[in-house]
Amino acid sequence: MADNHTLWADVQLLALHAPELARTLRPGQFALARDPTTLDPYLRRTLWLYHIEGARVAFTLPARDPLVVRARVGDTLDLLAPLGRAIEFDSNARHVLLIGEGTRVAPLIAIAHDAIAQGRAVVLVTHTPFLPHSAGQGAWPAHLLSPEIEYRTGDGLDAELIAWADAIVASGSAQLYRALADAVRAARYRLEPGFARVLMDLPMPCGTGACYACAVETSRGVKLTCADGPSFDLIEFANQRTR
Amino acid sequence: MADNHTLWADVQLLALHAPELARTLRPGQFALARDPTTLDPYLRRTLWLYHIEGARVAFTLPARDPLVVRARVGDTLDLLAPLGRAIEFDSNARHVLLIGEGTRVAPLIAIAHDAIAQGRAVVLVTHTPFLPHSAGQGAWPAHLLSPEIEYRTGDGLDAELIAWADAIVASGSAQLYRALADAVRAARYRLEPGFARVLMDLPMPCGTGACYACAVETSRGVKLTCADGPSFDLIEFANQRTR
Amino acid sequence: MSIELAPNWKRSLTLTNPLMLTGGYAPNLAKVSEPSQGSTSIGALVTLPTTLRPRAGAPLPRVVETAGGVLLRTGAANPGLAHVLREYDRAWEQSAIPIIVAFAAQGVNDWATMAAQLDSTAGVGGIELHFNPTMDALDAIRAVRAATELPILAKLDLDNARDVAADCLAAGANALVIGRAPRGMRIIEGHPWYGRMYGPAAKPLALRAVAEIRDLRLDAPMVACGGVHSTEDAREFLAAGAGAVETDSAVWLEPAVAARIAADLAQG
Amino acid sequence: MSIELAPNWKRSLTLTNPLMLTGGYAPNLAKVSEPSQGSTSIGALVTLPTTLRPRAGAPLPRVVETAGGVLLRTGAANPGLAHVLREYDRAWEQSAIPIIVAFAAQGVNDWATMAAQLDSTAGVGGIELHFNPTMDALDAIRAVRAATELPILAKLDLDNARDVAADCLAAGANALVIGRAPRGMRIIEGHPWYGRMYGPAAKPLALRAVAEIRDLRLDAPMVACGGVHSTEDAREFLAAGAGAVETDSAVWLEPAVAARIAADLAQG
Ligand SMILES: Cc1cc2nc3c(=O)[nH]c(=O)nc-3n(C[C@H](O)[C@H](O)[C@H](O)COP(=O)(O)OP(=O)(O)OC[C@H]3O[C@@H](n4cnc5c(N)ncnc54)[C@H](O)[C@@H]3O)c2cc1C
Ligand SMILES: Cc1cc2nc3c(=O)[nH]c(=O)nc-3n(C[C@H](O)[C@H](O)[C@H](O)COP(=O)(O)OP(=O)(O)OC[C@H]3O[C@@H](n4cnc5c(N)ncnc54)[C@H](O)[C@@H]3O)c2cc1C
Ligand SMILES: Cc1cc2nc3c(=O)[nH]c(=O)nc-3n(C[C@H](O)[C@H](O)[C@H](O)COP(=O)(O)O)c2cc1C
Ligand SMILES: Cc1cc2nc3c(=O)[nH]c(=O)nc-3n(C[C@H](O)[C@H](O)[C@H](O)COP(=O)(O)O)c2cc1C
Ligand code: FES
Ligand code: FES
Repeated sequence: MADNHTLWADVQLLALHAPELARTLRPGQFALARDPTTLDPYLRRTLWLYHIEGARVAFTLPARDPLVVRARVGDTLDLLAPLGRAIEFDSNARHVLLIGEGTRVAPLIAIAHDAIAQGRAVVLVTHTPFLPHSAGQGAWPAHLLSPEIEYRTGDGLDAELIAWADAIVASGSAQLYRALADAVRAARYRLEPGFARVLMDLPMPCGTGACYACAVETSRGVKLTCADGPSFDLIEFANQRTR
Repeated sequence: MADNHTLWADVQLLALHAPELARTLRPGQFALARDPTTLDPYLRRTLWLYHIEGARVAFTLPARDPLVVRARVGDTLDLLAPLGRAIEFDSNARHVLLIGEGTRVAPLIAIAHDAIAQGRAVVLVTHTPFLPHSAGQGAWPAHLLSPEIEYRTGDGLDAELIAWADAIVASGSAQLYRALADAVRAARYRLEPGFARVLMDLPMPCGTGACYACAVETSRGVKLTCADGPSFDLIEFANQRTR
Repeated sequence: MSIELAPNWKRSLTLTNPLMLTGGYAPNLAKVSEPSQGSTSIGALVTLPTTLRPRAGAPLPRVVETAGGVLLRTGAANPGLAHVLREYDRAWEQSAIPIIVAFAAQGVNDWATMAAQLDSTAGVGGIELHFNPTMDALDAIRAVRAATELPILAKLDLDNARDVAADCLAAGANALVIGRAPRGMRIIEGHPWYGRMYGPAAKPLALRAVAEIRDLRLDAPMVACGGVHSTEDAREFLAAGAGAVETDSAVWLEPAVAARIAADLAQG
Repeated sequence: MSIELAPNWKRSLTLTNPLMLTGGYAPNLAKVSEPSQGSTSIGALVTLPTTLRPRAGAPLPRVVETAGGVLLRTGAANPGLAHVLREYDRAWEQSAIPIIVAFAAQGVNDWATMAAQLDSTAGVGGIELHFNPTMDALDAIRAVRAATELPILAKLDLDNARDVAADCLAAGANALVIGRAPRGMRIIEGHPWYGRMYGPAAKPLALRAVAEIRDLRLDAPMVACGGVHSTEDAREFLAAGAGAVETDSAVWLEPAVAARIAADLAQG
């Protein structure tokens, strides 16, 4: 472990020296981590890719998690990675809209950098209307973003933005995803397959498809967040109610 | 925590910066320690006083214990201390014999230094005959002892040594303690009250006399290792069988 | 805030705080007298399980650590009631909180003798009965009921609490304690070693039993215990239907924890 | 080393290693195919609990971490038997180890249908039945027994295993699995939430149940499970009277652990 500090609000940055992973991990994928010397906490933690620089891979996870409370620079973490499917944009998707809800914008930042490197125009929005004020969450601080990312705050569901986009990735609550499906339909008449992807942030005990604890019901059948996700086509959820 | 390394065999040295404790802790007493950030391990660990120098207090405990596997220099441990009764020698006890079995000699070393500082002649013996060879235990290495301590290995139950002694403290197995009682009777005709003390190394969950998990049956009734001990007069056990 | 553990009974057992501490005999144990944030105090002290005569306890080992807790078989090591009364007489008399004397499993006649002695002991507010499988719990409750008017708390095994709860109340218990820790086993040096499981690992099992008893809608207060280590844990048991909660092993880890939980609960 | 889980039965179920892995459907799951120290392999794969029709699973949350383990309520999320057979047909046929298909609780007719389908499925060596409290376990065993000659493992709840074990064998089960994880409860956002407890916290409870069944001296093999995370854990269950052990959540923490335990056990 090379770094462990709170990035903003309850988002912790954990940077690891992991040369192999730096070559193989792709935006949209994740790692499952544990401290090999203890059973407390019991489950592996989901680490979301945040940034890769050289042999150093930075992830985010919740800041009060026992894993980060005890992990210190110099420690060795036991990682399962890369897990899940990477976010791949259609080659003619020029305009990418990324919508993150409060701190859950974090996993989108690596996706933003990747899309920019591929020559796409990216707008990143922190959507805040659904957040409880009490949670102390708000818009992601702009100074944490590199200037290449076009950044807006307040409402990711703006009709003009949605009309502008060729592809959308969202990260947030079920409420956001439902509203996004409605907004896309309103702005573009229909929700096309492949147009919008949403990240699922569920506990993933095994990460390998063996435990089915991360199963989600989609319009294309039962899928596993760890193996088939962690991102899904919004259209798979758009015609059903969340539980 | 200022130091954490294996002293010898399975004996770990844990040194803490603890100015208050350095003033109050006396040889024969102990501390109960835990890492306040985790419930793994669940119980507090018994730390035996090894050495005090300035504000630095060194303790011993088993080397593979999860507490020491994870504790690192700079960490803060949560200590209950001082606990138990100190070893006090009679003012006219000139000759002090300390008998430790293998690695269990460790808690006697602080007692040895204290007795020497009080102007007593000290002989420290590592008793090894009862140790299983497989345990890889043997005599405590002489180079770990300061030269003021007169040190012998092999048999702490030597009749001449026992005859020489005005006071004995032993640290080891029930087998050693039984043999010691026999040896004292053989060498000195009777086992006088106050002549020999033995250290009990039992799990002490609470350390405060509340849980009774450390209760031992003595000829003077049920006593608590944490509150009445951790050392007991050998005569309290000499007329009964161990369970 | 005031919790009555013996409603409609000749002698009341009223707690001013839902947190009860178990273990030891001294109401002013170091752990209890920690700076108690204002004037808050725990609600009651439940003593170590006690027998009429002293007991040396079980052979070693008595404590085996497991994931999230310990298995413990103390063999009810205790100094015996006569010694306890001699030693803690004054402290109990002066105690601001009720002392509830826990009776470790033993012959019913011994229980009746103990109950009669405690009936007029100043400071003692109730009796908590710990059954073992070889005792007839209903007979035992009746015998203690005949010997004293002190409120009786029946501490039931999680395993069968649901089956016996109503009968225990009918036999004369004033309140239920849910419950005795679940029994577990380990192989130690080749032989089975049985002990009860204390600590947070047992909490979900105790919570389930508490909810099951609540669902019986019995007309009696329920005290809950099993792995309470924090204010959140205590609140979880209260939300599950308990009127008060006991804590024990938590104070091993952190002696001030009982006073802290009590203070938190007092603030609502 | 060879363990027979269906002695004196028409179809045998022989394991070459006492370690059984539960979860998933793929005999060559990443976790199983880890460098397996020589030619050692685990003894069998017990599938994820499966139903006749697909199930999406329980509402969120499904996993709640507790001290030393997790409470889990998956709601038997699974793709349904038809999908499983389509997807894993070839893999099971080619599997070097027997596949034991676990049946999640559901209607008895569905179980009989599934059993009949599996009777002739290549690679399937047995069926493990998971009852729930609303099912009549004996009826269910009889229905499955009538539908297939595959060896039947009855997986019993720790709570009542002792009471029903002999009857389950009489009804046609070939072996017992001790057992289903203990049920626990947590209050989640103000409401009771029930789940079963997996992980090392449950181990002492499972060990106790295993020893109690061993003491019944029934004439049938016993498979044990509950918190096996290391070779020492597996040996403890074998010493307590089990012929084989299952492990599941341990591979979440460390995917290679099943192969490592199997290799250790193979060395005796
Ligand atoms: C129509 C529809 C149907 C759906 N159906 C299902 C379904 O069947 N099953 C299902 O599981 N999901 C389903 N979802 C998705 C699901 O509702 C949510 O996406 C997801 O579970 C998040 O839930 P939540 O908002 O309740 O998050 P919360 O319960 O608020 O959880 C917060 C999560 O955020 C994490 N977190 C916080 N900050 C960070 C950070 N900086 N970095 C990383 N992680 C962080 C926390 O660890 C925690 O896991 C559905 C969604 C839709 C729109
Ligand atoms: C007649 C008689 C009666 C007795 N009756 C009782 C009784 O009723 N109840 C009772 O509890 N005891 C009793 N004892 C004492 C008891 O038998 C032993 O003193 C003590 O329990 C040690 O037991 P063991 O030899 O089995 O140690 P083991 O089981 O071998 O334990 C080894 C211990 O050593 C510790 N250890 C190892 N290295 C170190 C180190 N460097 N520093 C610190 N710790 C270390 C380990 O943590 C472990 O606790 C009695 C003794 C006698 C002689
Ligand atoms: C050392 C110790 C001894 C205990 N002895 C008993 C006992 O003999 N009978 C009993 O019913 N409960 C006993 N308990 C449990 C406590 O009385 C109480 O039920 C406790 O709060 C539940 O466990 P906890 O330690 O996880 O809080 C004991 C607990 C400890 C820690
Ligand atoms: C994700 C998961 C789901 C499980 N589902 C069931 C189940 O539905 N029924 C059951 O009897 N056991 C179930 N188990 C338990 C395993 O089949 C097996 O009994 C296990 O080895 C015991 O728990 P362990 O995870 O502590 O090893 C499940 C275990 C896990 C980890
Ligand atoms: S996390 Fe286990 S199947 Fe997805
Ligand atoms: S350790 Fe609890 S009474 Fe001694």
